[in-house]
Amino acid sequence: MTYIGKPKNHHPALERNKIGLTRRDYEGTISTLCAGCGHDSISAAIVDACFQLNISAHKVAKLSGIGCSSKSPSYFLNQAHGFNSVHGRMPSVATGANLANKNLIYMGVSGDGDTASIGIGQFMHAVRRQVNMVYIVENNGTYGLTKGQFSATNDLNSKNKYGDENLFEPIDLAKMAIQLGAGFVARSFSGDKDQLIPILKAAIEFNGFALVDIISPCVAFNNHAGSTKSYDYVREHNESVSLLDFVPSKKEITTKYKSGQRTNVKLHSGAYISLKKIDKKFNPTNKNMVLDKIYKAEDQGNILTGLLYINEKVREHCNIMNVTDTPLNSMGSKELLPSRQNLKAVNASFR
Amino acid sequence: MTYIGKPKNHHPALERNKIGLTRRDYEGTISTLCAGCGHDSISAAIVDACFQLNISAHKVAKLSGIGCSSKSPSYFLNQAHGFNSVHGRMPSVATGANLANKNLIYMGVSGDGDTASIGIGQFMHAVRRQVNMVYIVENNGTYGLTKGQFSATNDLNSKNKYGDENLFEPIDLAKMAIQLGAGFVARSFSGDKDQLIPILKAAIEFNGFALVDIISPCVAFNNHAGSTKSYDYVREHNESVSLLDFVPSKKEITTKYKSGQRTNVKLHSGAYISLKKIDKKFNPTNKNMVLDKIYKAEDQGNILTGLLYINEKVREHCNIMNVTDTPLNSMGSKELLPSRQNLKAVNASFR
Amino acid sequence: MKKITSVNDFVIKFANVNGSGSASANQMFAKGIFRYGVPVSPKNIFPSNIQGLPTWFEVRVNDKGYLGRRAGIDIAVPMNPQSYNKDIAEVNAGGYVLYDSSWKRNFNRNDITIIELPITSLCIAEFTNPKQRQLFKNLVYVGALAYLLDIPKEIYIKLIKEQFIGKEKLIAPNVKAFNIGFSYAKKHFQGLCDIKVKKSNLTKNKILINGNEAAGLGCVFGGATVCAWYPITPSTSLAEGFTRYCNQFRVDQVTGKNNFAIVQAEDELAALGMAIGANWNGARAFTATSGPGISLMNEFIGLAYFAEVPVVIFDIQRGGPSTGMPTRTQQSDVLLCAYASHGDTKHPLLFPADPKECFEFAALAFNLADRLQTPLFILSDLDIGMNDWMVPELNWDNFDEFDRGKVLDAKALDKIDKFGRYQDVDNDGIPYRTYPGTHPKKGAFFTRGSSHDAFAAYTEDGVVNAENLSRIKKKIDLSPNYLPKALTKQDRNFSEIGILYFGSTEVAMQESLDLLAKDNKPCDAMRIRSFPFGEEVWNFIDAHKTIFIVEQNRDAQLKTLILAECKTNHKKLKSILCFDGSPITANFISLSIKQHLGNKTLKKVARK
Amino acid sequence: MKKITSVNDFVIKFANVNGSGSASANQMFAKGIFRYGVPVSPKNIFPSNIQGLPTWFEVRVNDKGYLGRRAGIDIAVPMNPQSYNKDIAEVNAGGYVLYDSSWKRNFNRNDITIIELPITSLCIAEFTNPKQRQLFKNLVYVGALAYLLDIPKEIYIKLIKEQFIGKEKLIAPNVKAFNIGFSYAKKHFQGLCDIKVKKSNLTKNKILINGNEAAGLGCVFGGATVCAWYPITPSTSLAEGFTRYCNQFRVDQVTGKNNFAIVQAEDELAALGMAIGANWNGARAFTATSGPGISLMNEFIGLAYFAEVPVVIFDIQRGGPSTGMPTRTQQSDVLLCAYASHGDTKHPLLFPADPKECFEFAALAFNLADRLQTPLFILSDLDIGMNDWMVPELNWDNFDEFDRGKVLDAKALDKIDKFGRYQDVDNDGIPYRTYPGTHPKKGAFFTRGSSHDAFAAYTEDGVVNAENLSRIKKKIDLSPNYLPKALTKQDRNFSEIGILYFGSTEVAMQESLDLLAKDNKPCDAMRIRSFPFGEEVWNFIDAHKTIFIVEQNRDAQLKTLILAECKTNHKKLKSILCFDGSPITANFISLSIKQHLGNKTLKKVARK
Ligand SMILES: Cc1ncc(C[n+]2csc(CCOP(=O)(O)OP(=O)(O)O)c2C)c(N)n1
Ligand SMILES: Cc1ncc(C[n+]2csc(CCOP(=O)(O)OP(=O)(O)O)c2C)c(N)n1
Ligand code: SF4
Ligand code: SF4
Ligand SMILES: [Mg+2]
Ligand SMILES: [Mg+2]
Repeated sequence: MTYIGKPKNHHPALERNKIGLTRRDYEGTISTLCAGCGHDSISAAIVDACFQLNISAHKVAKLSGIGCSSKSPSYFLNQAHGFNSVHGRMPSVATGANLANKNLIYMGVSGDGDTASIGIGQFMHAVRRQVNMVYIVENNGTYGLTKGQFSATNDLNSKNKYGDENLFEPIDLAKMAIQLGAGFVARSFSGDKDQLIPILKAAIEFNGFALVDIISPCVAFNNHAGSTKSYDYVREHNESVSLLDFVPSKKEITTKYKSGQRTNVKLHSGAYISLKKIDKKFNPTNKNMVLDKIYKAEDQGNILTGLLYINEKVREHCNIMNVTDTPLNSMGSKELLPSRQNLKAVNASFR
Repeated sequence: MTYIGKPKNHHPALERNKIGLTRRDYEGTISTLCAGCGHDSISAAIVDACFQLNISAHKVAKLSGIGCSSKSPSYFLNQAHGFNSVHGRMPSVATGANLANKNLIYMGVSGDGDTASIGIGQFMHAVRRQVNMVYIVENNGTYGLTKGQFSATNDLNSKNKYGDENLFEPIDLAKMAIQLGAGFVARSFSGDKDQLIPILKAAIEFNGFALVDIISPCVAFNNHAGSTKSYDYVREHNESVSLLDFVPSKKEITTKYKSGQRTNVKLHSGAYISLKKIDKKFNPTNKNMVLDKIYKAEDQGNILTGLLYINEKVREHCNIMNVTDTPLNSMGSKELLPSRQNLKAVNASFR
Repeated sequence: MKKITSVNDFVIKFANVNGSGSASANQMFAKGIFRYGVPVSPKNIFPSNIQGLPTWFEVRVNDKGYLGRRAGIDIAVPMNPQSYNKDIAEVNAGGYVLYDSSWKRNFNRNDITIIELPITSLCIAEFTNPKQRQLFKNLVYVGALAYLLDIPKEIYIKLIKEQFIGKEKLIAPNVKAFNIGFSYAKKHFQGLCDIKVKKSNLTKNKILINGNEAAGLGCVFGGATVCAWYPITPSTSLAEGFTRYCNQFRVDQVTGKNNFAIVQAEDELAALGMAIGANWNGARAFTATSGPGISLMNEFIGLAYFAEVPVVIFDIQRGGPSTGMPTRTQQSDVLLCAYASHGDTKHPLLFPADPKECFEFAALAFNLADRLQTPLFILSDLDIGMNDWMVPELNWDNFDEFDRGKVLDAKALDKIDKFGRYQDVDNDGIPYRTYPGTHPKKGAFFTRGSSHDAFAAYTEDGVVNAENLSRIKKKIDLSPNYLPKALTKQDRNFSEIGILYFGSTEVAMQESLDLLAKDNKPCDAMRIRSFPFGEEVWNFIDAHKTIFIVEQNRDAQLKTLILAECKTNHKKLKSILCFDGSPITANFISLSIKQHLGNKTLKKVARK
Repeated sequence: MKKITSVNDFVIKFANVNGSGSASANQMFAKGIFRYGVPVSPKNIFPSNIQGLPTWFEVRVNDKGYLGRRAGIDIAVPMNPQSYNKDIAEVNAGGYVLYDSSWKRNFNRNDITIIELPITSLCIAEFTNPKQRQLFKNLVYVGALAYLLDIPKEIYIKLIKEQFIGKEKLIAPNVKAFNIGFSYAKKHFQGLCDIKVKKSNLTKNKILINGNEAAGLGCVFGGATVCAWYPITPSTSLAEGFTRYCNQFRVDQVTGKNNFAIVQAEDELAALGMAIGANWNGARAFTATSGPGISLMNEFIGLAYFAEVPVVIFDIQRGGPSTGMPTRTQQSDVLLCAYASHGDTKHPLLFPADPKECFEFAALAFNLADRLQTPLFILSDLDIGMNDWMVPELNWDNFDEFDRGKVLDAKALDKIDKFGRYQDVDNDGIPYRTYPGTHPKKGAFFTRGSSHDAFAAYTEDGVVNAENLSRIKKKIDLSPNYLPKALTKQDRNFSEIGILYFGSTEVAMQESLDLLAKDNKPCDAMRIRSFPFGEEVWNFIDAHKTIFIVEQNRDAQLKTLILAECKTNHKKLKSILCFDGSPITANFISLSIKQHLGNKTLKKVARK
């Protein structure tokens, strides 16, 4: 059911990217997740996205909380440092890490339990601070690792494996993030590689907080009839808001596409997001319109996917905080120590 | 600046309500808040609302977190039990209390620091559970008790007492609550008694989670020019969405008002909320429309106040959980103990 | 090669892949022996993972009632090629290996008997559905084992039938799978195995139950009506057990409504907050968690301590620190629970030793918490909580009204002049409380975590606050009056060596003592069941020259608590510590003590 | 009546209403004396409230350098009728009361001198603006006191001018208010007061600074670049101090950008999470909080401990438990910090005794945390943190590169074969680490709170995990090699009685020792500056017959830590405990010890 199995140690296609690496160089250790788990497809998509973007893996920091989803960072980018922190608290760790070195790419991977329950506060405040990171939620509507309890993203009346109905309304992280002012909010599906990879690429290039809420079915506990997070249900109710292409530079756009049916959004990095809209009137930079569109899809029982909202003008956290360009972690006593004179003045002020 | 000073021990108007109590019977101990603090006006409004609703004070449970605002429950309803819990965690305490005895009125009082920072997770989950309570946020955009740091509801670029600008977008608890499915969401202003008292009365009568986000200026730390939570600023930018009357029963509506310009919403208790709309097209039961209206007010630099959203069809937590009608705290061994026979069967199942 | 020969005394270990349904088959294997009247102790050693990783299931069979873990395997059933090496290496010389010989294998050990059962081939031959082929493998080896060990097949057939009540379609194929194994063994394995199970009556009036299940039921009997929890291994099944029994015994027959409320909270902070709110409002409420949850609950624990709100907290301990080993056992939250939260605090702890005590202590805990008006911890562990233990049947005799401790109702309030929530009326440090809504004029007070006087009013008078803190200290200092007393193994002390231990170590202790006695080192032993410690503990320490404190943690946490009370000489206390996450064994205990004692021979002399 | 007569030795106490601006006037009063060369120790005793409640300000003036709190007031300045009774009752016989006699009052004490200063009337007469009338009251009494005590008015006029740099308009009215008081006193109070301040040079090279300010500056010198915090009394001013000094010394002159990042987090969990994230990524980062914050940080503390991420945590202790007394001092988080988080953990603690040590330890802490790769706590308290203490000037000599401990850079990685994050390469328990982004091929590893092997790989092998835990224990056990050693008051032990103490108790200790010596009970004293304890502590304990452990908490937490190490006899340890939230006094210490010792006379004999 996953479009690709567990990352393999030997990959058939030894194609090399611009920095001379093969896809294999972006892989991680062998997954210990269930065969068919959506999370493994997401890991594979991350590998693809990083490979295609010619990223130096060691310039990525992978962070996560606790859960099956939060184990995923082991399964991609072996050459990147990883931090599997504590349940629901990855956002704060990422925030601190980001301040220490603004020059790495921060990839946070979390689950719906990890983010929407115990971690919702940290999530919201990371959004509010515009921490420059990709925040991936591997959303299966359940607590996989603790064996299938309802999570807070589970839909009202959706059933668990034992037939019990969920009694509460879901928390929609994408809507939350939009309301809180995140600059990049996308929703996707682990089973839709074609949609997911370009979204991940755009999210990585985006300068600011980029939420990618990915429905990622749990084959062990939430993939049955009656669940709204099963492969079948999501395939049937997936409503794509637009088709996204990630274009590394402007030049490539003009050669490839006619304008008109497309909107191009220029990112801070110089790359472009090219959106082929399905609903012509839809404007992903208009908060109200986006929320309205999501509500309407919900009313029709659909899950709106794709790049939902983008605001490339947001400033990211280090910028807001006026943090210097040199990574703080590389500064030594020369940059950081006040002088003898300084201390003398301080002493004088306490006389 | 507060419309009424600290609650006094001897009150001039010894008018009695239907259960024979005077307003004084609803007061608390003498406030230790700053003279002019908005929070004291809210305490006074709560006293008025309870007096007018003929509530038996001891059938109210007052709960709070930590902060100047969270001290308030001492200053009203002396005959009610109070629980000044820990910072940001009142919602969980209220949730548990509510399950133990569904027959009391639960009044939670919190601050913007208490709710929007440390407590945002518990707040959101209490909303999601539809805990049957009035949740009052005494919102001053600052941490009063710790001397004036920015809170998460402080507006972008609003200035603190020392002239520093707030660098982050605010969290709007009302919008959050609407999105999460709260049944009753109102915003008001501590300086507007006429608006506030009927809103509080309606919130108390409402069956489910009722958020009343009350802008309540902090005279010590956030009442200067440049602050968007000062008395002056709020007075100037207050845009009332409708005028609310709380009507104890249908009969009184028909005698008092002509229909047409008013919407009447029948509450679970049999009482009515009668809304005189300012914008004729505005429908407080339509989520999208409400959110849109709030965004539009924001765009114009205004603060939308009044009853923003109501959905009287929501089921409250005990109901969702199918909790029995007798308060759980009143059940004894007769109701609660399995029989010898039961235990025998259990033992047998483990052989 | 000398084969191991034994009746009703052996250890068998299954090695499987998790998520393959093996646990229930292995459990059934153990239960069959139990039904045959022979004591068993199954241990599930599973990964923190859902599917695909190695998992083990160890069953000790012992008719002396030695049911602690025992190292060394007599019969191995390695079903997971990933862990073959490790699994085979553990087998005792003379032992047996039953493996899936569909793929033949040379294990390079000629001191053991290899029994070849072509499980996969048999399943492929007999089942067509690939899922069934996989799933029924487990029953095939159970069938073979039944034959090898001489356990009547009817026992298992009955167990299969019971298991599939409501899913009767599944009975036939399961029985079939079992029979395949049994028949194949009968045909090919005759006389191969000298380890046997013989019918006995040692399990009469006994049950096989895990501690979380028992604790969940105990909460029902304790009168708990509100449970707020957050999923975490190994405590999850406690809340789930409580849920199941509530659904069974607490749904109003007429209205169909619940005489209980169980909330899956958003996290552990909220879970404890809800439990505190409910207790404050007069319901009996609890939460269940494990180490990380306790860490998160620290702030609320201090509030309940200082505001004197009763609340029961189950800590099903797992391997720490941090996320640690979520699926392994330890007794390593003792210190944190005892002193949880900032400022001066001390909390009563109960240490159940087995599922039966989980049941009893769970029920008792609500009385104790109400009596003491303080957070009360029940420190179980993964071994007790998630493994099935053989214990006497659960028993309940008290159908009186619950003892709610010092609570004033409206009538009582009418009689008193002025209610002071934190007054030490009875000179036992325990004040009186009221529930919200009790009385229109009297008894209302403000509960707070900030400093307060005897009337619950906020005070910044440091002396008044210190008085209140001293009263609380007195209350906790006197709590051993109410808590379960420590128990000794001997009627009367007779050795100069005493062993102190607690919790799940109990199951290994009798065997340890017997091993020591056999080695001319008879020792006395006392099991601590609660903290703060009662007089009997100090007397026991005083009565012995040397005290060994046996613990399943690295840092000698119980010993720390003993030292901290400043009542005993440090030199006589020696630690025996096991913290590798496996349940402690009698061998480890006795060997460690022997090492300390050297060649010394101890005499049995009656002591004070 | 015999008036108290003294020069440079008295206690004066102001009683005000908070939010009335009194604190800054009172501080100025104290600073004036300091500038005049006489040692002072001001203590602000304020409510947990913003406006309207009683607040006190105590200043001890003492040219022997006894700067601990002293009970008994020589001069009272009660400006708050609410607390008149209490304030007057505290005045020593022969003492003085200066009060606002605009409303005359009979205090019913004829053993004290009442000095009547019609402050309000004077202000009404001289100022028209009602706000000014209120605000300037404070300076009026400062002026009167300057006259009464013989402090040159120029000192205060200069202080006023300095205070209002940038707001020069305010200088004149402030000076005017001061002069009103001074002149009135000169006219009416001549000869009234026999307590005097005499110019001295005892404050040369000294500064008057609070511990939070000093610690904030220490963090700047320690190379901290990331601070994440959440407001909480009494720690808030530490983060604010750091912010101020960063803005002063760490803004790039060219770009105007910040060589630092300070985040007001959403709560304490997030604050510590950010600090951990930043440290993991190679920046020096810290958080500052108080008790409730430590409780909330428990889970993250365990993560940092087990994953071995350095992080510095300031705990400015206040009155616990729970919300407790947020504006009072205690040393009651010792136990929680030492063993914070579930599972087996133990954390190094530093105990600064005064603001100077706050500065030094703050800077040192970052080296230590990096060296030990573990969370490191600095346990200050409200008394040190928020009161101005007279200490020697701050001093800094080391402008070398920071000692980052065992960190491998790209070059170092190139040289080694295989990097093992948790290998005990140097046999000191301390492994090597790498920062993210260091090397394209080598040195990457996965940091986790779950069980891991020497190569940071996840493992469920309990033995491997236990080995790793044992290595961590070794690292912490060896940490006294790096931590600040305990200090003794005496060059050589000479008494059979030893006193152990720590932190802010220091300021009362010399006086206690002198009082004891005067009473023929000379004692030795050692100040513990860190945990785990070094050899010198055990030697000191061994060298004395009886050890008094002086603590500002209820439960003898430091003693518990000492007992827990299982190295000393419990019987020789006696606790002296003060937990009413006021800084401990020399009188209390010496009296308590005298009570224990009875009539015994001690001899001074040189001891080992
Ligand atoms: C503080 C804490 N509480 C509880 C747990 C137990 N726990 C582990 S994973 C998990 C939920 C994971 O759910 P989710 O984030 O949705 O991840 P999934 O496994 O579904 O991918 C929980 C509750 C924990 N590790 N820490
Ligand atoms: C766990 C914890 N952290 C921090 C504090 C300190 N603190 C007390 S009140 C407060 C903020 C209060 O702000 P708000 O809720 O807005 O109340 P206000 O005083 O503005 O009414 C803080 C941070 C605390 N009491 N507990
Ligand atoms: S339990 Fe669910 S979420 Fe976890 S690995 Fe298996 S399929 Fe994935
Ligand atoms: S500080 Fe602000 S919030 Fe607190 S009592 Fe004063 S005015 Fe009110
Ligand atoms: Mg999930
Ligand atoms: Mg506020």
